[in-house]
Amino acid sequence: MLKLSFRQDNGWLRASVQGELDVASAPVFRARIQEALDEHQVRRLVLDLRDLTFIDSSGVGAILGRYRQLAALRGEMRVVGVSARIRPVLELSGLGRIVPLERAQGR
Amino acid sequence: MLKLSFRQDNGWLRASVQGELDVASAPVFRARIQEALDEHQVRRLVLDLRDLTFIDSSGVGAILGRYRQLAALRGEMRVVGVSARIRPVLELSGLGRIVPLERAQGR
Amino acid sequence: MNAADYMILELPSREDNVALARVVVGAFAARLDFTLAEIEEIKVAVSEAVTNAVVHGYRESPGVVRIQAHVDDGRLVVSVSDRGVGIEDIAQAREPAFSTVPERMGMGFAFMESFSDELSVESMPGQGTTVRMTKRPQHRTVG
Amino acid sequence: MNAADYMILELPSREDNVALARVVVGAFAARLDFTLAEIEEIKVAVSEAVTNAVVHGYRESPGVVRIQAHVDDGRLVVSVSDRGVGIEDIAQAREPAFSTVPERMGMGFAFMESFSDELSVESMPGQGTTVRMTKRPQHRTVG
Ligand SMILES: Nc1ncnc2c1ncn2[C@@H]1O[C@H](COP(=O)(O)OP(=O)(O)O)[C@@H](O)[C@H]1O
Ligand SMILES: Nc1ncnc2c1ncn2[C@@H]1O[C@H](COP(=O)(O)OP(=O)(O)O)[C@@H](O)[C@H]1O
Repeated sequence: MLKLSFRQDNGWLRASVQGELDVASAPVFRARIQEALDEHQVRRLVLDLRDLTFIDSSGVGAILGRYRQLAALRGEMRVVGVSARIRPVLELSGLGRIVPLERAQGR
Repeated sequence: MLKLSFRQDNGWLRASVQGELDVASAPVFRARIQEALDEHQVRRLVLDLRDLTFIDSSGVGAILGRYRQLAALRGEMRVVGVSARIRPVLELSGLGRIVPLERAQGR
Repeated sequence: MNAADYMILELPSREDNVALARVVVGAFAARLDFTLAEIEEIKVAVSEAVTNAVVHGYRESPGVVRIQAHVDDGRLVVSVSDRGVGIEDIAQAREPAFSTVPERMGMGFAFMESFSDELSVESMPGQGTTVRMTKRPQHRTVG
Repeated sequence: MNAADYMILELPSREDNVALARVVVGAFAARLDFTLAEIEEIKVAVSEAVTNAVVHGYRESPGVVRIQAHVDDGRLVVSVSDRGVGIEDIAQAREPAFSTVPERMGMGFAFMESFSDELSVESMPGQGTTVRMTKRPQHRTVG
């Protein structure tokens, strides 16, 4: 359902999120990102949502949770690769007022 | 569910079949092919199944029906573009003993 | 022979059934003239309703989630029911950002409302909850 | 909270519901460790069973097709039931190439048998038919 892959890039951890982010996959999302932040010893996270095919309010909640956690540690978070498919949900959720949402090219 | 497109090629009518061929789409398959054979005034049919994503016994029955009809008119039928996805069903049905099944390249 | 167009799906209250429920209703909805974007909206709305049944309705003990869909005069009608704990104050529950679970966003009902034409919520504490949503394909003329 | 893993789908006997039924069972089956080729086989088997309920079971009057699936000891168990006309001679019906409808291939049961590990057919004339199929992911060790 959900696949995550990570790479470090100039002090930022880049997490590519593939699949569906909902109540069932949110705990996996949370745990895998925590692990990767610890392992790479960074507090800056880029979420690349290019290959995210579904998200609902449980999924947005999981993203917001990562934001809050990093903010508490004076870290930073960016969201990139927002496709037309998931944009309505992210916009409606108000996430865009907290974290800038950068679009996917040509989507 | 089912899309058909036709082109004439050296005395043969080539029908590209896209989507799913089952009990619901078989009548459409039958009617559209009949129309096209009449319109192009040919009795030689190539079925290109490259983009057929599903077939069951009702679908195989519809293909066999076209074969029988053409055979009765001393026409010919070929089946090409058989992908790994649908090959098990076509082989199990015995269609291959009646009409040669030509594979899709690299599938 | 053909009969009227509906579907009933019953699933146990498991989080991994939420995806199954939205896929099924999405596939059912595809027989109406919805755009892909509208089908996505339907999937999100169903996902919210089924998540609520699993997470809230059956927070105390597991049970069955019942998803019904039918076509009525060119509109899709979907209802999601549980026989779980029910909702004390429905008006409060429907307010955006209200949630009885701290880690949750409280946006479920707001999403259901935005992504459907009409939303109704029936609930009785101790009896369960039924959420009913309707949606009409937008580029279609009414009739 | 999590409960046992099953699904129940009820659909009216319409030919366009056959696709919906196989998609749903295919999505349910995906939680077991099946290969894509095995999922395709499951979809074909379900398609055959549901087609038979619609075409044969309810040839006289429409009715409800009930599709149940659950996981039992690592195997998928699917049953498809109708309350239609029933089958007089089950052994004969199961023979490859036997059909009571001239235009049909009579290969439905043969496909269900080939694409599942076990197939059982229960039927009573005037009462209806239930077909039950089981399938275990093949690259998995038993246990
Ligand atoms: N099916 C249900 N059974 C019991 N309570 C529910 C149900 N659906 C919603 N609620 C209540 O309504 C509140 C708001 O729901 P919602 O807007 O979906 O937000 P969230 O799920 O994020 O809490 C929930 O926190 C819960 O208290
Ligand atoms: N659900 C059913 N209800 C009544 N009769 C059935 C049912 N399923 C199968 N049959 C009978 O069994 C025969 C063989 O079925 P099958 O092997 O699927 O081939 P086909 O569907 O092509 O006829 C059918 O022709 C029909 O007479």
